[in-house]
Amino acid sequence: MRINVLLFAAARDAVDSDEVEVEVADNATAADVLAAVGELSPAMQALVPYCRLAIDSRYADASASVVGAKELALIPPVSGG
Amino acid sequence: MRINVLLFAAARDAVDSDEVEVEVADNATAADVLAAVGELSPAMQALVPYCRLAIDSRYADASASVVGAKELALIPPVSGG
Amino acid sequence: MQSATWLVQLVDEPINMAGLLSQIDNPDVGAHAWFIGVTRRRTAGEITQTLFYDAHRSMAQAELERLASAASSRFGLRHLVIVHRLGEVPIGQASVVVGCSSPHRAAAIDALPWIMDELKKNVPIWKREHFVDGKTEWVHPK
Amino acid sequence: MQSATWLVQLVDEPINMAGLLSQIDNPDVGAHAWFIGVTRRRTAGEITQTLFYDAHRSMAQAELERLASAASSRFGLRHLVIVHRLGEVPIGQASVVVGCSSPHRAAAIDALPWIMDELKKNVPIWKREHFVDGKTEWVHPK
Repeated sequence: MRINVLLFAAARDAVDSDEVEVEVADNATAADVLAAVGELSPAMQALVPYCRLAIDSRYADASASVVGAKELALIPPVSGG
Repeated sequence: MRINVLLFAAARDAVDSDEVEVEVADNATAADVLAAVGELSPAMQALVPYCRLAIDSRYADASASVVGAKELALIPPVSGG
Repeated sequence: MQSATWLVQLVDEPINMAGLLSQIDNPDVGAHAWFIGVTRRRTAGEITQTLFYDAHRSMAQAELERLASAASSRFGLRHLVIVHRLGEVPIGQASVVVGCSSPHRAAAIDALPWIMDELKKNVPIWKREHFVDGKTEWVHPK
Repeated sequence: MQSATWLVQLVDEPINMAGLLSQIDNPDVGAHAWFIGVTRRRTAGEITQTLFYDAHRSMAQAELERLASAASSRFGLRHLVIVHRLGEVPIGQASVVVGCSSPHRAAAIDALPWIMDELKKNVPIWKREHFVDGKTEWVHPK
């Protein structure tokens, strides 16, 4: 299946877009989505190991299924405050 | 010599006055003044062990001389904040 | 266990700190504590011109709500306010305000660094530093 | 070592907290922290009607100045404000406000409890509690 992933901060800059579409297996997990996003560019490949995936605005474990998710977001290391 | 000592809080209530006069030796120390104040009443005697003497708005050691002091104050346990 | 209330906001304008003060009033608290994070001119020898904050807004709001709930339970807070500003935050202005109240002093004061540590770990907000030499960079947490 | 400034006040009216906020502004600080001690209705099961604070004013001012100087050095504070109210302080109102600013977060937050502990040990101010049952008593420190 093809799914959209929201991008923020350095990840957005890496591909100059606030959203990307990636192809993953129909029973894909968060880890599968992170791997697919990493394939997009060398810069993204370097960044993804430091990122977490959020499913519907909650951090997801690597093994969490993304099937049925309304929103996926790649969350680079945060720096609020 | 006769000297005045300012009183506050429970010490003031103990003798119903904001100042007392006591008689001490001409070379009196802070400890001598505290002892003399303690003689004023049983309530004061009970309170003085918990008090500090301030000479000219600074806490004084027991052995500090009160000769030449402009102001002496009996400082019961404080409870600001 | 007394009930707690909290207020969590993401704002795009200067934070009105004076207007927040009474949000944590309560006759049964003895202590209010506030932390305000402000944009600083100097960072590790470099001169900052300004900062920008970006966020995943809906998720940041949700994470801050979870954090407010967790902090209120953990420290027994009566009221808690967390406001984070997004967009540009010029030097000397507040990017984040945390305020809380509790019956005794230690809980309110101890809650502040814990909340800030959690916020800096988990809330999807990102800071971009603009230096006077023209360089810009996303800030990496230590 | 950067120079520090502090403001110490004993006041007989409600403390204007909003008016104090900007006293600790500085382009080279990244953190402001405030503690506000307020009169609480309930103390160890008893209901407080109101509190009164008495002081040896000139000595309290001098002790607070010494405390402000010591805290500024110890924590590397850039600015520090300590205001204590005297006379009656009704429930929900502030008896004491401490605010400070520093380049980094830990110093400003850590300074608050240290300053409050020192204030409660050494500054000649006394609290008299008035309970709703008519009893009044000078508060004894633990």
